[in-house]
Amino acid sequence: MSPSERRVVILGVAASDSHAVANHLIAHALRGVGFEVENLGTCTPVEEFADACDRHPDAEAVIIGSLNGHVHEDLRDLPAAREAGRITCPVIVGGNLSVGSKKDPRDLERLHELGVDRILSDPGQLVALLDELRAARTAERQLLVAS
Amino acid sequence: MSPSERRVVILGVAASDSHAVANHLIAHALRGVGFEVENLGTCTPVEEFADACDRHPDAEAVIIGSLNGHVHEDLRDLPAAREAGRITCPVIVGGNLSVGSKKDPRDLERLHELGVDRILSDPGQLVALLDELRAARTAERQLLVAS
Amino acid sequence: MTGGVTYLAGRGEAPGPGALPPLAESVDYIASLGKPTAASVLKAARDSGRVAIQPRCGVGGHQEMKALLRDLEERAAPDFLTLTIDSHTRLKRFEQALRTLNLSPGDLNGYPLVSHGYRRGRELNESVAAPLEIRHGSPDARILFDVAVASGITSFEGGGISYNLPYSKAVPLEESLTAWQDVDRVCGELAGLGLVVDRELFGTLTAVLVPPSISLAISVLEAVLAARAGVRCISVSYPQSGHLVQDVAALRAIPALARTYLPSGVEVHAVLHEFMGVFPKDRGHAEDLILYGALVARLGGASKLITKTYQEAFGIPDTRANAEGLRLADRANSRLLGFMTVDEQRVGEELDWILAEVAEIVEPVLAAPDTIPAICEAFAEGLLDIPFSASRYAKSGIIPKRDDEGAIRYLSTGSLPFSSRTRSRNSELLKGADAAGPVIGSLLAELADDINYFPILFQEMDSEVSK
Amino acid sequence: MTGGVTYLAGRGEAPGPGALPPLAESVDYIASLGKPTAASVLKAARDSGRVAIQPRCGVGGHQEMKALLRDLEERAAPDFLTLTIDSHTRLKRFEQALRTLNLSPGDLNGYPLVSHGYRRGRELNESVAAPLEIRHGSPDARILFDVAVASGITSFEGGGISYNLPYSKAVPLEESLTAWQDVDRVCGELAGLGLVVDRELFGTLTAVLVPPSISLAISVLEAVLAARAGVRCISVSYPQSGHLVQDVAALRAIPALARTYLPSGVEVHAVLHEFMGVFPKDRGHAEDLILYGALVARLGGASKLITKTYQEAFGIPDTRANAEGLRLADRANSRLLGFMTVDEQRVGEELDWILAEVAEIVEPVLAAPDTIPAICEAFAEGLLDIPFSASRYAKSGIIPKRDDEGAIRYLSTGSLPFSSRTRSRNSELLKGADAAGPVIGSLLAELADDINYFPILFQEMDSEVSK
Ligand code: B12
Ligand code: B12
Repeated sequence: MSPSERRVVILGVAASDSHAVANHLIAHALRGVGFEVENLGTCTPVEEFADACDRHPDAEAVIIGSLNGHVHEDLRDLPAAREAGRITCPVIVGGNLSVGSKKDPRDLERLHELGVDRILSDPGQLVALLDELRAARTAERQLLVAS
Repeated sequence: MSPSERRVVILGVAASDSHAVANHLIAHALRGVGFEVENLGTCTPVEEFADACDRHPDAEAVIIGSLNGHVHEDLRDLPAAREAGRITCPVIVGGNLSVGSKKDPRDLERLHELGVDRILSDPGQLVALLDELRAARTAERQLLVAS
Repeated sequence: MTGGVTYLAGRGEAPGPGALPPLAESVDYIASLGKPTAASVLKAARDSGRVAIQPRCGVGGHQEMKALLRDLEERAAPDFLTLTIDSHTRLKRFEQALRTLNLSPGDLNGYPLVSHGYRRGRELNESVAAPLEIRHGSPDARILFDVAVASGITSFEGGGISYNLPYSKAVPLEESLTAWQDVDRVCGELAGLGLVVDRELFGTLTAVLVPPSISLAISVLEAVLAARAGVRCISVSYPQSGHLVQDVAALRAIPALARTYLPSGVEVHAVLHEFMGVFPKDRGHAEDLILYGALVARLGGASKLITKTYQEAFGIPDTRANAEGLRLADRANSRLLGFMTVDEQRVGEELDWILAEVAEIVEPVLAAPDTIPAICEAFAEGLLDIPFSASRYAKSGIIPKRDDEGAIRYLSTGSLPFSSRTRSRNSELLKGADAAGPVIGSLLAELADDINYFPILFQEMDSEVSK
Repeated sequence: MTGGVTYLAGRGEAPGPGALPPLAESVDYIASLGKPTAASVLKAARDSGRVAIQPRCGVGGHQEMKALLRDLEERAAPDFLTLTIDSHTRLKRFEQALRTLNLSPGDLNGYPLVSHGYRRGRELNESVAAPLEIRHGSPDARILFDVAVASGITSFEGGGISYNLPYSKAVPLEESLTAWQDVDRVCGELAGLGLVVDRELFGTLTAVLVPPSISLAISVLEAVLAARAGVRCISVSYPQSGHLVQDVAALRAIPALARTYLPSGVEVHAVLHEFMGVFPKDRGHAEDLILYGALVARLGGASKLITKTYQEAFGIPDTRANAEGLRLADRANSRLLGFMTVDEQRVGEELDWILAEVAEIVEPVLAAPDTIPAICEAFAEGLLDIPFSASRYAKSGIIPKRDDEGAIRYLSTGSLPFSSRTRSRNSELLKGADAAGPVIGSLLAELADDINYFPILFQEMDSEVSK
């Protein structure tokens, strides 16, 4: 990232979830490579993410962690917020995304149905994903301009 | 038991079975209360029990231990030996009477079908059982005499 | 004089289905249950030198919860059983809890007791022989506590600090401390009625790299408040750090701290929480850690152990894994392990240091005329602190770090009111560990390594630092 | 020079289905299998400080046996797997084995390998990654050994004394010793072809109250004979007595004895058999004993451990119990248990005594010009002896007894050629134990108590003596 470039992301943990450690570390790591991180911390309802989007119209993504297994209920208001145009940037989710020790792929599908764009397991892949999403957006814009 | 009384039993462990400890202890204990014990020891086929009966026509019982789970196959020749009149006294069996950790009562029935008269789990009950069997035999004889 | 005894819920929102029975009725109900209270089981365990064993367990549906408790009792006969409460209920998100319960109870990460109501709580209680404890994480547990008492449950976990900072983002400490004072006061009143409720404090806090003196200091403050409110049986839980001498010393510090800071009429029990950080994934490794934790509990003289399972790294365990974790932990109670010893001299030294650090943290707070405001202020200034806070109301200015041997030390003591003697011992102990790499830049990697201590120790994962 | 290598069966009765392939073909087959030999797994375990883990397992049917091996490997990944042979086959009652196999395979207490034949043996071998060992109890194992080698199995248990006296009534020792010399000679020849077969000696003997010096002395004699016949890898197994110091010392005696009595080219491994006597019935108690045994193996430096299960007191275990026994025992290999120690001074003292007793027993026999006849004579005269012999060819004149601490001592040394120093130490150690009751009359009760040591220790059973 060039030093002049300003890249903003919104980070937080889902509404009923207070697992803080990964959130602390991800914020540190993103800041370490130059991102401006609006970290809403633990226990963040969709409403708060939407408010942060209002404050940061240039945010590249909303990054939500969820560990406690409640991600589906916690993101229940996401479709409404997207519908209302309050969250327009890509939504990335990561963590432990269902209750129980045996995971069912259906639970990830249900997240996509709620309007989650990308699901990641390794936070180490976040930067690459953000770069990819930005490249896609730039290309899309160029396409719009060209047409 | 009165000191003059002579009571004989035949003791042994089934043909494929070499578990010796209970056999040693049972022999000691029966001798301790005055029995004359013809102890054939471990690995004793039915044939050997029959031979011992020939030598001891006054034996009150043949007492067979089996621990290794093979009692049914090991007593396979018992019906023939009884048929042939070579083992006429009661046959008592004790130990671990089938293979596996979960026991099926059917396995005990199969022993009765082979001609086993009594099945005991606790060797401590042997003397009482021998007394009972003798009393029954005496009663039977008296009945025979009376009739 | 029992006129003062009322349900707390009367003071707050109305809970789930229907009103609660009079409190005296609940006390009678508990007496009629014919099962021992948690406090008496703890005492019996301590008297017999046994570590009582307890699982975490909680699922959303009622029948499923009943089956879970019964299965665990049948398969592993733990000394205590648990109702772990779902995280909506913890945060008083009762509406969400109820909705998920109705739509898809399997999506709940615990049992929503308030939504189910006290009658079902009693049914659960009656279905097993072991006393139940409520484990949750509620900054304001008053409603939950009411339903718990009405359910006849005699052990209740939490505290105004330890169930706030790790569990919520924006609840002011004063609010949670006051709410928990209410809970503790009712415990005092119940004690007056002859029912001693075991109040376990959550010394585990944020679970990851919590220095023992932080855990214990916060428990001391909560215990002092609880005892003042009338609580008569206090379980002080401590999260296994993974370092034998440190953990044994920390557990043995608990009775020593009780003698110093608590009135003598209060029963205090040491409780070990088996390793609460990142668990190894491989089943054998996880089981090694489970057994180790249980042995530490025995060596440290804990009255009780909260167990983990070999599925810890993956998610809420299934019943079988939970039962197997209990059975394995119970091996530490074996009569055949009397030969196990720990280096008493090193434990003694570590114990002295722990007591000194705790004293340096708590004594300024306890010296203030009013403890609750003093606690709030101290957190605001970083004089009290925890690492990795979930809440805004702690600074998380301290940086924990494992020393060469794996014991948790302070790399930065933040604003904790430590003596220079304490500070220099901590930096002494970390000298070796620091030498591993340049401090600048590698701090995050070192922290990650310390967090992933067991996966790295078991070679499931590479060290970040040595990459 | 491989001309001498032939199947032993050629010298005895013809085995089960069909003739065996040429021996060289079997050696090639083993090389082609691409799995490690038992000897190399043992060496790797010792080098890495790990105790290799092995179950006992054997069922009659072939498919059932394959499933058993695979399930055990999948669930517990032991370092070795076993084919435990049924007791008809052990006694060369092949007809009875075959009949039961055909009529009711579930009635067999092991896998009748000879009846199944070597092709099925190979199939079993190929179906799992761990090397297989044959465990049986055959005074004359030549036919079984042939089929085992043809099956590609690289570890074979037994010995001319240890697989005779506990396992049969009327086989003269000379016969079994000669038969086992044949087996060992073929092992020597196979070593010449590049295949080192692990030959485990059955130091467990009659399993109940076997004094360590009896177990070890008989293993020394068998090992000397085996080494002379060309065996290159010897596992000396020792049955856990239940007394920590005695067991650790006995295991550590094994390498010391190897240095004294065996040529240096022979690899010798210490193997612990988890407690082989009367097991407690309660699952938890049985598991305590299983874990304890495994810890003893680690502390004693054993290369391998043969495990028990919580169903031991009841009968041949099911697969799950067997796997759980393995998993539990494997916990003793935990990296987290490095802190466990044993009283080194007491172990050292006990070790010296064990070595002295063994020397007093074996040296007169080894001094004779011809070892096999010397052994037979010594048993006839009681100069060699075992307790509770199943065979007429040992006198069972010695009476073992537990001392106050539970260690197994000699109450009567029978005709063993012990020094007066040894004899008086044994009676010294038993003074306390004797004091418990008058010797006359109560001897049987005391013996019963010692046999039922663990059930009594776990309070599953009352002591006979104190009745
Ligand atoms: C420490 C811990 C706690 C601490 C948290 C303290 C705090 N405030 O942070 C305490 C003790 C308070 C706690 C509480 C609870 N916990 Co907790 N906890 C853990 C534990 C042991 C470690 C988590 C941790 O800090 N790991 C270290 C960090 C660095 O890693 P991580 O969080 O695992 O995240 C990794 C990935 O998931 C991913 N990731 C995480 N977030 C994100 C975000 C993005 C965008 C991306 C890309 C990736 C990503 O990257 C990380 C590194 O690989 C885990 C089990 C484990 N892993 O061993 C359970 C665990 C997460 N907890 C669990 C549960 C259920 C709870 C409770 C609900 C209690 C309960 N019912 O048992 C409460 C939750 C309260 C609430 N309201 O949410 C469950 C979740 C179950 C499930 N999904 O099925 C787990 C798995 C334990 C278990 N096996 O049951 N917990
Ligand atoms: C010691 C022992 C051995 C020693 C025996 C040494 C010897 N020569 O005596 C050795 C190691 C050699 C051995 C070998 C084998 N054993 Co073993 N052995 C045992 C063990 C551990 C203890 C037996 C013992 O001595 N107990 C002490 C005595 C005093 O008690 P007891 O024998 O249990 O008998 C009691 C009762 O059964 C009863 N009783 C016994 N006999 C009689 C007779 C009468 C008339 C009466 C009324 C009562 C009675 O009274 C006794 C006191 O309560 C048991 C398991 C256990 N119990 O913990 C297994 C066990 C008996 N063995 C077993 C087996 C299978 C074998 C083997 C076949 C090996 C294998 N496949 O695993 C070989 C058998 C070889 C053969 N040809 O028979 C199984 C039997 C399995 C089954 N029935 O399902 C057991 C139960 C182990 C197991 N769980 O798998 N064994």
